[in-house]
Order: sequence, then structure tokens, then C-alpha cells
Amino acid sequence: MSEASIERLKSKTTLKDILEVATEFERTARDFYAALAPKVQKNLRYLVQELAEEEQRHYDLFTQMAERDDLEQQLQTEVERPVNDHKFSDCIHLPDLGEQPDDQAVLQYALKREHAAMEQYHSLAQSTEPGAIHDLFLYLANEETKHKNELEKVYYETVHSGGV
Amino acid sequence: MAYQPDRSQYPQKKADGTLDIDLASGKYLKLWQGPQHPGITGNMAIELTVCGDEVVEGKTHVGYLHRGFEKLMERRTFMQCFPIVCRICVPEPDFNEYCYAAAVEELAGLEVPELAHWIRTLILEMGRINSYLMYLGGQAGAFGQGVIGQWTTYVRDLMLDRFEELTGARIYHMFIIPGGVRDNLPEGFAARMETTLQEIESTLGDVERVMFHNAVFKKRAVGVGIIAPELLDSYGITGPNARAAGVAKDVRKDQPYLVYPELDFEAVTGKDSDIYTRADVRRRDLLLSIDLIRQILVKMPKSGAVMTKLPNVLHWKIPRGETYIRGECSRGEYGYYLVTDGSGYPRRVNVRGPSYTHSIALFERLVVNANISDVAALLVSLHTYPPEIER
Amino acid sequence: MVMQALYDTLKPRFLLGEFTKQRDDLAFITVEAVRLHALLRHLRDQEGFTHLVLLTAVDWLEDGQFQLTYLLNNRAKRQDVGLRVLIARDNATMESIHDLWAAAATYQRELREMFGIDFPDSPRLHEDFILEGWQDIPPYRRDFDTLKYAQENYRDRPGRETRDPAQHMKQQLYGED
Amino acid sequence: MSIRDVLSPFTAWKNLFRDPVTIADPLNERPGAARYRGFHKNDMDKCIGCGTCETICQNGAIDMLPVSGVPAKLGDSGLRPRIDYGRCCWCALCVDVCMTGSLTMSNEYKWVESNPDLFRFTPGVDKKHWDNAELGYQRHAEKHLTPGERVEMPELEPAARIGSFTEIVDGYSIEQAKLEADRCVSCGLCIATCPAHMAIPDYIKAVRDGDYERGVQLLYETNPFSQVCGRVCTHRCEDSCAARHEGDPIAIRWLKRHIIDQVPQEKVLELIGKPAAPTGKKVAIIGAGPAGLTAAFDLARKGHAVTVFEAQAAAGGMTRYGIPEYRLPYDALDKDIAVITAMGVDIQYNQRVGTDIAMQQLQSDYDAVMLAIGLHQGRSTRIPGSDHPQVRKAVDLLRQITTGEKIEAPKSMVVIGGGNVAMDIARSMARLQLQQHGEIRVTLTALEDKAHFLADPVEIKESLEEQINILDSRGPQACVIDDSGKLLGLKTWKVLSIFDAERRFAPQYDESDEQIHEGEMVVEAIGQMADVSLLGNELTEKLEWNRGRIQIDSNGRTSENWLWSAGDCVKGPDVINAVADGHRVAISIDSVFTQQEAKS
Repeated sequence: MSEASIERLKSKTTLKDILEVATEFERTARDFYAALAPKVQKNLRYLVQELAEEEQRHYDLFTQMAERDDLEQQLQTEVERPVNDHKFSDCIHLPDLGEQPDDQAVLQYALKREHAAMEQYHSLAQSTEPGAIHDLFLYLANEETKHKNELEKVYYETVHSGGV
Repeated sequence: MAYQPDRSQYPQKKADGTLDIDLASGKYLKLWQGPQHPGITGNMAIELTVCGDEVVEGKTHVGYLHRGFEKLMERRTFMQCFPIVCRICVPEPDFNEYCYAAAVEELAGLEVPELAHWIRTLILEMGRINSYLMYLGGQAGAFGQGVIGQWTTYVRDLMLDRFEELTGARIYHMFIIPGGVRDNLPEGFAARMETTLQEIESTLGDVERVMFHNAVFKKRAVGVGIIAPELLDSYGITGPNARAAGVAKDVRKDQPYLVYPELDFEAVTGKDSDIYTRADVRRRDLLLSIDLIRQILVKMPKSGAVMTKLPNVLHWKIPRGETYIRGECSRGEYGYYLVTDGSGYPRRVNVRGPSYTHSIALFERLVVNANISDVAALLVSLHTYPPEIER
Repeated sequence: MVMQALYDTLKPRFLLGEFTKQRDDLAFITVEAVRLHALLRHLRDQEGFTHLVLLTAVDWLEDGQFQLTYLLNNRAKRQDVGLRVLIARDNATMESIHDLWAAAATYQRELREMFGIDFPDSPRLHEDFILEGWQDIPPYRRDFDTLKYAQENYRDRPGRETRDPAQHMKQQLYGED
Repeated sequence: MSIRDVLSPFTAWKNLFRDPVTIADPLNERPGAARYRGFHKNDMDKCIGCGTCETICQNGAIDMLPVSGVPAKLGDSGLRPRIDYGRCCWCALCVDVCMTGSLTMSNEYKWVESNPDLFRFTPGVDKKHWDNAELGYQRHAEKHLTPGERVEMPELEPAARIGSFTEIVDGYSIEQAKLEADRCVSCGLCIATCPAHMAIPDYIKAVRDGDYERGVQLLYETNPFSQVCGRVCTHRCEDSCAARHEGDPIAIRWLKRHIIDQVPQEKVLELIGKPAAPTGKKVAIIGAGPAGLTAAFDLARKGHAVTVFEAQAAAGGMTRYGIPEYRLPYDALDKDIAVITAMGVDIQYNQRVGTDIAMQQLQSDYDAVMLAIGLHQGRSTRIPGSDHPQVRKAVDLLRQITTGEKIEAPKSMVVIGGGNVAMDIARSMARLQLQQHGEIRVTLTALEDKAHFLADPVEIKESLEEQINILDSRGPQACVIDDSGKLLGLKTWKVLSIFDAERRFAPQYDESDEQIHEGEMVVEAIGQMADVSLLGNELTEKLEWNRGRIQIDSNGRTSENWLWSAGDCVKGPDVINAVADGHRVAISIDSVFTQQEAKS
């Protein structure tokens, strides 16, 4: 059993740890999309670029927070580990979408990620006391939900477009 | 002893049959009654030439409320004509609606649901009551008996309440629409109608006592304004004017329409053919209408379709044809002659109102040798409504 | 059936034209102008059609003709017959029937005024009837345009305007497209 | 005369002590009857501004005017009736004819006002105290002035049609078409909704008048595909029809078909006349579908030399290779195409651009190029097992059926999808099953519930009649394959909800409700995409794109000034949209040519 896996089995963790994972989550995704963008056909590039931009925004939020002095104390607080934490951290691992994935493959991957993130942030918001961090998780959960919904709409319109 | 005028001064007839009236002679006077005059029923005028108290010549003038309905209808679609026809007769507008609707239905080949026939008949009898109530007030008023008009106006108003709840309007009902009628009777209508009918009957009792059993009225109305029976055909006389002369002319019986074949009644007649008899025939005809309404409310179906399916009325075309639909209104034979040419508009509509002959040719004949004081009563006794003359 | 029988009897004598059965109790018969008077007299005196219901005209502008309709009623037999007489629209003239029915003079006076049809010898034919001082063409003729007349002689209250739904939608939704 | 006649009148004195019967305060004490025809009310939520009230008003008392806060939108002109009570005669024909029942009358009849102009107002917009009056004239429950029911279209009974690909719909007889055309109130709300903005009320009037030649002229003004659109148009116009609110919408599509059915082909050609003299300009069009051929028709009529490159052996695009013959017979389609080729349009068949001829070649050989390649690639669910050879795409199968390829119909099959393509393939395969195996075993599963099916309701109805087993709210999870590699069927979960509160796609599954639908074949009919590989990498990179589709301006021109694009490949699938697009591109190309001429 790897160290990471053992870590995941712990029922308690600190907010700091969680934040680190989350920051990593957003960063790897951003880099993945940024690297993918030039590889895909130009007609799909908008999709990948938009995804990269979205992840960048979230990454910025986390890094800004980590730098705030007023939150240092709170970050040490232990919180209940969210139920779906493993699904979330799984998503840090990059998928193999091949050299030239099409729109459907990109969308399916992005959807899976957004869904995991949404659930993760939602649970975290529930297990933190009211305050800046609680608000942040609420905000993120909401962001990811919105993003996921948008992606689902895009997916439906793109993949199911010709159904009529 | 009756008044005997001195006719030695009277004008001679010229070769063409007209009277040789020299106004400059000072023997004759031109006297106008109307168009605004309490003794005139509506907007019309009578140009009288009198010699002393006696009328030597009378001419009816109309045109004061000519709106050209017949012509206006030629540029309206068949359904658009429906709201304007009622305006051709204010006190009893429903015959216009019925005759027009029936003419359109006949030429368009539409079958109207049975319930609609009953409701149409009901409305026509309600209208007849109102028309007679107005007449009675007017006839009494022509002799200075203002109170009768006050009573009949009140009970007419009660009937207008019934019209209002049934049709949605008091005067211009716009309810008998080509294809049927607009709706069934409202809930509880029959009971309220019965109360109204009883009120009218009670008032008619008063009217009979005060107006008909009245020495003054009899002195002024009996033996005055007699229409000789042989004039009937020549002057196109119909309705109570004919029935008071002993001829039972009543379209409801002669050529029954709507549901009249299912109703039990006899045409009301008189025999003396004077103002009094005509008033009395109308009073009794009013009582007949009350009876007919009661029969209708008992016999009519309580539910069912009120209208037949129409084509899209916005571009409803009717094949070429012509027809004439008549009904017995309070004044006589009312009828619509409709000509269609296959387009979406009537080619020609001609409205036959009984007043057309009654208040012109007939009146001009009857008024000769009448006393000036009887002219108003005579005209009212013919029961004329000017708008149906000039349509 | 009865009407048809009557028509068949009278047809040769009065050279009747088209027969149109409208209802069991109403038929229209076309008759030549010159035969009308005699036919009317016959119908009135011999056939029981004693009641002149109405006399009016229809303007068949396209055909250059007026149709005069004489509607008679036989009360005893519950029958109506409409006699159609087609006369030339230009200088329209028709024989008067006031000698048969006194009331006919009024109808003829109106027809003279409203349609410009002459009925020589009809009493007071040229006296104004409904239209006192009318200068225009007889107004019930089809070529008299009531809307035009109204627009020329009356003024609309200002402030009225309207839009066509389809045109408005084009302007709002897809413009020049 | 008697003594009684002298005394009797004195009985009138009995009224001396009677109370007056007049109403002391009629303004307040006398409400109008329940049916009273008083001042109008108009329900703003229901009114669609069709103006039928204005049309029927014989007094000219009604004006249709824009109202702030009520924008024009599809199916609602945004206009509202303003009533001039100086003219209104209270006849209520406007209420009787109202297409939505929005216009009613209150029982209020009293209104004292010194400014006469206030008696001209817009009910429902200008607030009045009777706006909420409960009493007042209502139209009879049964609407009488315009017929509400559509004239039924005669068509083959299920038993008679299922055995073959014979066209199902018979078309209206002249009498039926007249009756149906009679129902139209000519409000014109449909015109804005029709992508081609066809003159719908006018051509319906042509049916009423029996003037079919005028009808054909009107059709060709905006649409050279009347045979096609008269049969398979998505007829969105009917969704905007005023008649749909209290009855069936007018069968606009069937009336269009009726017109074109009445006029022989030679007469059609005569009516539309000859094209203009040659201009010397050359246009290449890629794809002989509705968009490409509409543009070709328009351009050819202007005198330009048009060459159409078509990858398939026949023209029509998706209308031929996607729509089954029982909905659109090939000979009907051929008639439309024949008129277009009669204008001098040259169609090069079996010429696939990118393979048989390069884009660069077209660019250099022609003055303008138009790309109208449609959506011919099927989408896949990509669920596990969807790469099995017996998992097919609907568009491919439909194309094979059209080209006459022998298709081994599976004894049982499952279709994934709830749109018209899904119905098309299900019904086509059902016919083949019946022909080859004597029985139909087709299951169709759709994500959507019945209320949200993308397919035309008629398609669903007819599919059910043809024994297609339609299962709604089923989310495909996997194609089930046994150990030997044989396809057994499709595994689905129950969809609890497909859209969220904002009507966005967000499927929720009930994993416990799992079903396996038996099928030797699974056909995916969930969507299509354009095959843009013909552009090549260089052009793909050069072009601007808009969310996966080639970016075009409002005239259909791409970022490359020699290239236009139109139809399904840029606008999504819809025949009439493609036609409208074709017109737009033709106008644009022609105006560019005109400008070039002016310069030189």
C-alpha cells in the first residue's frame, strides 16, 4: 500500500492537507489542458482552452488563500475527511486521451473531474465552521457545480445535437 | 253632435291628381310636426297643409337618421354585418338579428341547433313585449296620459334586465348570431322571467283600467283613424294594423317560423280598425306574448348546442343566391331580402320594415281630413319606427 | 311543387325566364320588363298574390344591369314569389306599378333616389325622399364608394395608428434579412 | 262608453303611496349582469398580438400597437390591441374570435371622464379598476367563429404500410386542403418563425382561392424545396400558429405540399421562368443537400455558373440519405432537384472533395466556394462495448438503406436515441425485419422522458403504431457482450430526471432500476457531426471557428473571403434552416460579385 493510499484511509485530516491536494488538482488539470490545446484540431481548441482558463481561476483562488496570514491558524484545524475524497484525488492523475482526442473525449474527461470536485468542495463546506474557509468551499462547490452544468449542456448539445 | 268642417274652401285637384294649394291665398297653412315633436315616434317629420283645424294634405319626411345600413353591409363580411343590423330598429332590434341570421344560414346551408330556435323565439317575444310597452306609453301620451308611459317604462325596464342577463346588453342585444345564439339561458332565468311577467301583467291590468276603460281615451280613439280593410293589400298593411281591421294576418301563423308551430296560440284580431281597436289588439297581443314566453320556457330543451359549426368567419364566402326571411314583429311583417354573389360580402341587403308603408303611403292617406289634434294619435296608432324606413 | 306548377302554367303566356326554387314557399322567377306589369296584375288578381312584400333593386355593376325584385305573397296559399326583372343600368327606366299597389310609389321614389332608376308617371317620384339635397351619384349604386365619401367628408379623431403583426415582427426580429 | 269608463281611470290613484322604483345611485348600486358586455380586459400572459380582433372589428375600433415591456418573439408579435371606445359597439366579436381567449369583457359599463382621449386605451396594459372583474362577457365555452380542428391527413394504416417503404401520407384532396386553409386567420405570426420566412398566409390564401399557380410562385420565392419541405419540414411555423392556442395549428406543411402536388412539373418550370444571362462568374458548392442546392438555384438564376460537388451518387444530402423513403419518396425529392438542375446547375456526383478533388483546387478554379457538407457522421455514446461491430450508427445504416445495400436485419435490435433519426432507423429496420424475418422486434431507448422527446410527436405515434417498443427515460450504460464476443443487448439505467431546474442537461440515474434490452444489434442515433476532414490541416488552422463549427458571419461567409458555409454543418440539423441559409449565402456571393464588377 503506498503512502498516499494510507494517508487517504485516515478519517481525519487537516484543512491544509486538503488544500494542498486541491491546489494540485487544479494545477495539474490546468497544465494538462494547456498542453493539450495546441495538439487538438483548431475546431476543438476553444473547448480545451476554456477548460484551462477555468482551472487557472480556481488555482489562483487557492494560492491566494494559502498566502493569507489570517487563515494560518484555521488551516491547522482537523476536519472530517469527505466521503468522496478518493474519487477527487484520483482525478489528479492525468488520463490518457491520446494524441488528438475529439470533443466528446475531452468533455467526458472534464465532466468526470468537475463532478468529483463539486462533491469534494461540497462536503468540505459542510464540515467546516462558518468563516472564510467555509465560505470559500461553498463558493468553490458552487463554481464547480455551475461549471459542470455548463459542460453537461455543452455535452448534450455537442454529442446529442443531431438527434432530431 | 260631431264636428262638421266647412269644406267649401278646400283645394281643387289639378289635372295630375295633386291638390291645387295656393299658400298665398291665406286659406291654407303649412304646419310641421317633427322632426322634434312629442307626438312623433322617433326622428321623422310630417308636413301638414291645414285648412282651419283640418288637414288637407300630409307628407311624411324621413332621412333624419339615415345611416345607409344596407349599403354599409355591402363592405362588411357576413359576420361583421351581425353587430350592425340590430341598429336598424331601436325598440325591437331582435328581428333584424333573426332575419339576417336566418337569411345567411339559408344561403350558406347551415342547420341551426334546436335549442337556438327556442331561444331565438323567446328573445323575439321578449322584444315584442318591450315594443308594445313603449307603444302603449306613446299612444296614451298622444292623448296627454303621461302616467301610462311611466308605468310601461318601468316594466319595460324589468324586461330589459332579463335581456341584460340573457344577452349581455339591454338595447342592442347582438345575441342572435348567424349559426345560432351566443349562449344558453343563465341559471334561474325562468323564475326571474316569471316574476317579471307577473309584474307586467299587473301593470297591464292598471293600463287596461286607466287607459282603455277611460272615457277620454274612448272619445278620442274610437271611430278615429279607421283603416278600411280593402286598403290592406294596396298599402302593404300588416301586423296589428291589419289585424285590427279583422284580418288575422300574422306571420307566426301564416308562415310559421322558428318554433311557432310548437306553440299553442291564435292570432289576435279586432274588427273596428280604429285607433282604439289597434291599441286594444296590441294590448292583447302583448298578453299573448306573455303566454308564449311561458310556453317556451316550459317546452324548450334545457341543454344542448346553441350554435352550429361555422367556417372561419374571417373569410366566409357564401355562394350566389337570394332569399327572403320574414317574421312577425310588433308592427307587422319584418323581413330581410339578402342577395349573395359568391364573395365574402353581401351583394345586397334590403330590409323590409312595416313602418315603410304604414308611415308613408298609408299615413299620408289616413291623415287627409283628420283634425290636427288627432294627427299625433293617428301616427302613433300605426306604430311606426322611422329607422326601419330609411335603413 | 306548387310553385313549379304555377311557373309551368304561366311560362308560355308571360315568356318567363329562369325559375329558382329557394324554399318550398319561396321561388324566384326572371321575367322581361315589358311583361312584368301584366304578370303582376295576373298574379294579384288571378293567383292570390295580393300582397306586395317589397320592391327593391340589386346593382349588377359588372353586367351593366339592375335587377328589380318584386316580392309577392299569397297569404292563403302561404307562398312567396320574387320576380326578377333585369334592366339596363344606363338610363335605367321601368314601368311604374303604383296603379297596382299604392304603396309601390314609395318604393319607386326610393329607387329613383338611391339607384337612379326612373319610373315614369309614378307619383311624387322626383321629390327628395331620404337624401335631401344629395348631389353625388345615387348612393346605393355599387360604384358609389361609402368609405371614400366618408374620408372626404368626415375627419377621423387624431391619434390612431396600427401595425401589421407580420411586418412588425419582421422589423423587430429579422430586419432586412 | 259607460260610467265605468269615467270612474275606472281613478284607480291610478292607488299608486299615490307606492315607493319610487328608480335607483337612487345607479353609478354604484347597479352592477352589470354576469354576461354584460362592458369594458374590455386582456390577459397579457395569453395575448399573442395576432390582430384577429382588429380584423373582425367592423367599426375599425381596434389598433395593434407595440407595448413597452412586451418584445416581439416567436409566436407573439409583441403588439397589443388598443380599443377606441368612440367606435366600439360592444358587439364582442373580438372576444368571440380571439385566438387565445385572452380578450374578454368586464361587466363594468360606467365610466365618467371629461377627457375623451382617455376612452382609447390598451386593455391589460393601461390598468383599469375592472381588470380583475370576475363578471362580464365570456365567449361560449365552445369556440364558434374559427374552426379549431385540423382536417385529418389521410394516410396508410399501420398494417398497410409496415411491409414496405411506400409513402405513408397521402396528401390532402383539394376539398380537404380548402377546409384546412379556411382555418387560417392570416395573422402572419408564423412568418417570423419560418427560417426561410416563407409567405405562409399568402400561399394558404392561394389554396383557399384554388390558385395553385400563384401558390407555386409564392413557394419558389423563398424555397426551391417544396416537395421536400411539404413532407418533412420540421414545421416550427406551426408552433407559432395562432390557431394552436385553442385548437390544432394549421397544417402549414401539408398545405405547402398540397400546392406543389397540384401543379405539374412543366408548369412549375414555366412559372419560375428562365435564369438570367450568364455573368461569367463561377461558383463551386460542396454538398448537394438543401443548403447547397438552394444556393445553387439562386445563383444559377442570377446567371452564375454553378458546379456542385457531391460525394454520393445522388443529390439531396440528408433528405435522401437520412430520411426514409416512406416519409420522403425519392421521386418527390427528384422533382425538386430537377427544377434546380433545369436552371443550369451542374452536379458532379461521386466527387468527394478532399479525396477526389482538393479544396485548394476549388479555391483557385472558382470565384467563390460554398461548403454545405451537412452532418453525416454519427456520434457514439462511447459506453463500454460500443466498439462492437454490431453496434452501428443510425446515419450509416440509413445511408446504406438508401443506396440499396443489402442489410442483414437482426432478429432483434435496440436503438439508442429519442430524436427523429432514432425513429427513422427504428422504423426502417422494422420494415426490413418484417420483410426478412416476418416479425418486428425493435426496442428504442431514450434518455428523455416522453414529454421531452426530440422527435416529432407524429413520429412517436407512428412508431408505436408500427410496433416499435419505445422506452423513455433509459440511460445507456453498456452494450452487453457474452464471452464468445456476441452482442446480447443494451444495459440501461432508469433516468430519474434529465434536466435540472434551469432546464439544463443534468441526468440523475436510479442505478437500482437496471434493465438489459435484448438485441443482436444496437444502433446509436444520438447525434451527428460534420466531417470537416476535407478542409485539411492548413485550412483548418487558417479558418476561424466558433465553438466547434466554422465561424461564419450573418451572410454565411467564413473568415476566408472566398469561402462560405451553410446548412446543417454550421447551423445544426434542419432542412428549412438549410434552405434559408442557402438563400443567405447566395445573396452574399452575388453581392460580392456585384461589388467586384463595380470595381473592375
